[in-house]
Amino acid sequence: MSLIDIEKDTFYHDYPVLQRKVQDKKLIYLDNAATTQKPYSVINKIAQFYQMQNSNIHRSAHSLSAECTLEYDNARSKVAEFLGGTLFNEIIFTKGCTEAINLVSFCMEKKIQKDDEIWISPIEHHANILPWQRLCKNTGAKLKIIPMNDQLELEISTFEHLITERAKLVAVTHISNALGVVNPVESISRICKKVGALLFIDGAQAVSHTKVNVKEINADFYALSGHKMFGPTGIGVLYAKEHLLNEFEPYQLGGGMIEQVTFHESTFAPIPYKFEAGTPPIAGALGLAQAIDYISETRYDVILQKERLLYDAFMEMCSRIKEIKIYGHKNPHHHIPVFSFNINRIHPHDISTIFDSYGIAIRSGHHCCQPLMQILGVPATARISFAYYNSISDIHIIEEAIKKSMEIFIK
Amino acid sequence: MSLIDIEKDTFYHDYPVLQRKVQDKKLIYLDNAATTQKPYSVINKIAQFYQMQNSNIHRSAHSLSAECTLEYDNARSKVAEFLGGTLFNEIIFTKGCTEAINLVSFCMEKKIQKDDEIWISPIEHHANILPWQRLCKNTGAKLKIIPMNDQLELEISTFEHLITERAKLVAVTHISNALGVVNPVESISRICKKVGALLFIDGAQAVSHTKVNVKEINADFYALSGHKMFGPTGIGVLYAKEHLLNEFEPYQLGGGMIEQVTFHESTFAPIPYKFEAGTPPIAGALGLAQAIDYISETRYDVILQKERLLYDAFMEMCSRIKEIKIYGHKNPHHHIPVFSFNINRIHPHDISTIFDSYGIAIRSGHHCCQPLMQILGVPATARISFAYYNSISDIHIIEEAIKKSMEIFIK
Amino acid sequence: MELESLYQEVIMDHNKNPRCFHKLSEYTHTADGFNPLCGDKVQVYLLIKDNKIVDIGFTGVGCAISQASASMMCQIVKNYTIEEILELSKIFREGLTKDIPIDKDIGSLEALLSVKKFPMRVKCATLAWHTLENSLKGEKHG
Amino acid sequence: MELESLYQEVIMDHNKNPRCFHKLSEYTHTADGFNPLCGDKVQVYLLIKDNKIVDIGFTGVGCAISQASASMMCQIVKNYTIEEILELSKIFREGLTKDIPIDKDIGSLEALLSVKKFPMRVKCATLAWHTLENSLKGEKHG
Ligand SMILES: Cc1ncc(COP(=O)(O)O)c(C=O)c1O
Ligand SMILES: Cc1ncc(COP(=O)(O)O)c(C=O)c1O
Repeated sequence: MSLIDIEKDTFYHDYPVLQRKVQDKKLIYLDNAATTQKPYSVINKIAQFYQMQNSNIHRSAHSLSAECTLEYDNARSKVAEFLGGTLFNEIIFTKGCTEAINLVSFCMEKKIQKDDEIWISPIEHHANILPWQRLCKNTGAKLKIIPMNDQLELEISTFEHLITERAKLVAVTHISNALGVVNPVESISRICKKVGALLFIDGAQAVSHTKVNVKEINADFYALSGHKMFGPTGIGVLYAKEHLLNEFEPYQLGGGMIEQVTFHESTFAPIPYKFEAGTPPIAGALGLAQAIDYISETRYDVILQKERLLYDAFMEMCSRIKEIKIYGHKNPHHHIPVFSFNINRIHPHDISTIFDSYGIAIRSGHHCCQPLMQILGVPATARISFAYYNSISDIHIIEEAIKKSMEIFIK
Repeated sequence: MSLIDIEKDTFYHDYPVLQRKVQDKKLIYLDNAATTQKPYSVINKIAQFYQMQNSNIHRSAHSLSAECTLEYDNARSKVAEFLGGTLFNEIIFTKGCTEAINLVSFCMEKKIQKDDEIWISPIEHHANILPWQRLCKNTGAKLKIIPMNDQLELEISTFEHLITERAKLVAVTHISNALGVVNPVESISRICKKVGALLFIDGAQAVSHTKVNVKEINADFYALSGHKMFGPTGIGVLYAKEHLLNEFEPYQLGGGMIEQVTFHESTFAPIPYKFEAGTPPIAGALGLAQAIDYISETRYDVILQKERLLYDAFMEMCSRIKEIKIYGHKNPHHHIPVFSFNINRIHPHDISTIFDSYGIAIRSGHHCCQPLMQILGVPATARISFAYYNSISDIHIIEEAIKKSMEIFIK
Repeated sequence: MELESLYQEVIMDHNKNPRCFHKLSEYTHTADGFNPLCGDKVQVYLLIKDNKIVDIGFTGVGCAISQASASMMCQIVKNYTIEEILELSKIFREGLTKDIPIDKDIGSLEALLSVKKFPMRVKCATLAWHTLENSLKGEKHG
Repeated sequence: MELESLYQEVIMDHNKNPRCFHKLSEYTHTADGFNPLCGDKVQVYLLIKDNKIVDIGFTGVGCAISQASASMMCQIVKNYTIEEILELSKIFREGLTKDIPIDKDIGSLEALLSVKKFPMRVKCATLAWHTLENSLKGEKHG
C-alpha cells in the first residue's frame, strides 16, 4: 500500500461502529486504548461460528466437535506465529491480559522467596501492579520501581546499575496505555538476562500498533487482550516459555486439563492444556485468530505509517494551543499516538463531556494508572488514543472541541 | 403454549446450526450437555453489540461507554432476577462455571482449617472435584464423599447421619452431566444448615432444563456457564451471598476492581466489582442476558413438557433393545433426558463414530467424571444429552444408528 | 444545546468560586467521599448542634459538576435539621436517577437536574450528597 | 460407505481376537500409553535381544481401532530391528496425519489408513505406536 492509499484514509469502512452517530454527530472514536473496534470480518467470524459450527472442543468424537477442535487448534497456531514463531505449547488462551498476569503471578509464588525483588515500572496499569504487589505480600519479596526521567521515559542506564541478582522478575508494559510511550523492552531484556531475572511483558497496548516478536525480545512471558487488537472481548493470550509452563503447577483446575482423576489425587494434561481448565472462550479464540488475519492483511507497516500521520497532525494542532499540556511525548519516536493531556485547569471529566457533545469519544480519569497520576501530581487526565483507522480530518473536530472547552471554562 | 404446540416440535427453527448437515445427513445434535446451541436472537445480540455499541465499560464518560455500562449492568440485574431475585451485588460474571468454582475454592482457603471437612458427591464433574481437592491439600482438610445407592442416586439419609459440624462446605452438582440425575438440593441444603456448612451448587447442567431459585434452595453459592444455557462461550456466573463476598478477599487483581492504588498497597472496590478484575467478557454478558430473555419467552414449563416427551420416547425405544444398558434412570422423575449408556461390549468411541455417520452428534468418554466411571466399572460411556429443541422424530434415527452399531459389532 | 444547560451560569459560578470550601475548625461529623472510577474526592465537615446544621464545609478535588454540587449543597443545607437534609438528599438523588418529575421545591438545586441528561456524570452530582449522608451515619466526632 | 472401510473385516477380526494380547513374562522394555480425552489405555511389553524384537505383547482397554491397531502392530514388528520399527512407526503415523501418499509397503497396516477420514479417531490408531516408541526411549528393564 502506498502513502497515497494511506492518505485516502478509508480504513474506517471496515468498522461498522464507525458508521454510527452519537449525540447526532458522526462518532469519532478516540478511546482505542480502552478497547478497539472490530472489523466486519471478526464480527462475522463469531456469528458464523455460532450459526454453523458451535460445539464443544476436544471432548467428543463427532464431526462438529472435530471441526471446532481443529479451528481452535489453528487459532492457537496462528497466535504462536503472530508473536514471532513460538511453539504451539507456549500459547495459553486466557480471558484477557489481566487473567494472564494473574496466572503468572500465582504460579510464580513457588519460585519467589523472602527478600527477592520484583521490579515494575512507574507507568504500569493496575493489572501489572496489583498481582505483583500481592505476590510480594505473600512471599516477603520486595516490589521495586524502575526509575523514570522527567521526560516520563524509563531511565534504563540507572536501572541497570540498581538491579541485582536479587531480582527474580521484571514486569513492564511494552507500550503505556496512559502516555503512549514505547518502553525499550530489548534493553530491559538484556539487563534481565544479565542478572538472571525473568521478564514479563504486558503487551496489551502494543499488538494493535506494532509487530511483536517475543523471541527477538527474548521475553519469558508476554500477555495480551483480544479486545485491544480488533478482536472480541473475553479472550486473551499468555505466551510463556515452554520450560516455565512445564515447571509451573496449574492455575485453575477443572475439565480438559487433567490426565487422571481419583478422589484422592489428580494428574494433569501436558501444556498448553494444563493451563486451560473448563470450556475455553471458543468463539473468542476464533475471533482473535480472525483479527490476526485482518492485521496481516492490513499490514503493520501501513498501520505504522498511518499512525505517524495522525501523530504529526495531532501534535501540529496542539502546538497552536498553548493551554494544552501533553504529558511526555518529548521524543515522538518513542511514542505512539496515545496522549494524556490537560487543558488549563479544566477537569478531564468536563473535557470528556464536552468532547462527547461533538461525537468524540475520549477517556478521562486515572486510566488504571493511579501511581502514575500521583507522580504527575494530577488526579486525572484526559486521554486521546488513536487507532490507525481514525481519520486525519477528524483532528479539526478535536480542535473545535478543545476550543469549546476553553470557551466554556476560561472566559 | 399447549401440548399440541409442543408436539409440533418446531423449536429447532430458532437455531441456525440445527439447519446444517454433517456427513451429508441432517445434523441431530445430542451433545447438549457439552454445550447447547444458540438461538438467532443471542447470535444477533452479540453481532449487534460489536456493530453498534462496542466500547469498554465503567471507565469512560463518553456516550458509547455509557450505553455499554448500562447494558452490562442490566445484564447483571437480569441474571439476579433469573436466579430467583438475588441482589445485584451477589452476581459475579466469570468466564465460566469452572472459573466460578475456582474463585470460591481460592477464597475459601482462609476459612478452612486442618481436619475440617469438605463434602462432594461421587458424580461430580472434574471442575467440582479438583478445586476442592487442592483446597484440602493446601489446608489439611479432608475430602469426603456423599454416599450413593445402587440406583446411582445420592443416599441423603445416610449422608445426614454421616455429616458433622466439621463439615465446612458441601459442593454438589444440581444435575449430573453424566447421569442426568437431579440431586435433591433442597434436602442437602437443609442438612448443610443443620451442621453449619456452606452449600456450593454447580448449576452448569441445571439452568437449561429447569427453573432455578437460589433463594428457595438457600444456596450459599451457585455457579453456571453461559454456553450451556443457549448463551455464548466465555461467560459464566457465580452467585454468592453478599456477606460471603464481602468477607472474601479478591481473587484476580487488576483494573476495575480497585479503590485506591499506590505502589505500597491497594484497597478494593465494593462487590460485585471487587471480583471482576480487568475488562470483562462484555459481549458474553450481553449474550447471556439475551439467552435469559429467550428462555423466559420460551418458558420453562414448555421446556419441561417437551423434555418429558423426549424422555419417554427415548426410554420406550430403548426398552425394545435388550443390548443397551443405561446407567441410572431407575426413577424417571429424578432425571432429565441425559443418558449414559453402553451397547453390549461395543466401545463408546465406536458407537459415537457410527452415530456420527448418521449425522448424530453424541459424546463418548468419561464426561469429565473419571471417579464416576471408576464406580461404574467402565472406562467410558456413550452419552446422549437432549435439549428441548431436539425433535421426537429423531429418535427413530437414533434407533437406526444403534442397530447399525450392533450389526457391525455383534454379528 | 444540552451542553449549555449542563454548564450553565450558576453551576460555573459555584465551580469557580465554591462556597464553604474549607475544613471546619470545629465539627461534629465528617466523611470522605471517593469515586474510584474517576478519582473525584470530597471531604464533608459538619457542626451539628441540637439536631441542626450550624456550620458546614467541604474540601476536595473533582470536576465542575462535583465541585459545584458540593458547593450548592453546603449553601442550601445550613440551618436544616438532619431529617430535612436526609429528605432533600433523597429527593435530589431520585430526581437525578429516576424517571419521575420532582414535585417539591428544591431551590437552586434545580439547575443541577440537567445532569440527568448526562448519565455518566450523575455520580459527580451526587457524590457530595452521599458523603454528607455517610457523615451523618458515622460516629460523632470532635 | 466410509463407515465400512473403517470397520472392515481385518480390523474387526483383530479387535475381536487381538494377537499378542498378554503381558510378557520376560521383557526388556515397556511403557504405558493413555489418552486422557477418551480413556484409552495400552501397555506394551518388548523383549529385545541383539537389537531385534524377539517377543512383544500388549494389554489395555480401548475402542476397536486402538485395540486392532495394537494387535496389528504386535504382529508386524516381530523380528524387526529397532531402527526398522522406528521407521515403520514414522511412516504409519505420517500416513495418518499428513496429506502425502505413502510410497513404502506397510503391509496389513494399509487397512488402518482408512482412519484418516475420521480425524477424531487418528489418536486411537496411533496410541499403540506412540507407546511402543516411548518404551524404546525408556530405561531397559527386566
Ligand atoms: C456439571 C458440570 N459442572 C461444571 C462444568 C464446567 O463448565 P465449563 O466447562 O463451562 O466451565 C460442566 C461442563 O462441562 C458440567 O457439566
Ligand atoms: C497496559 C495495559 N495492561 C493491561 C490491561 C488490562 O487488560 P484487560 O482489561 O483486557 O485484561 C490494559 C487495559 O486496560 C492495559 O492498557
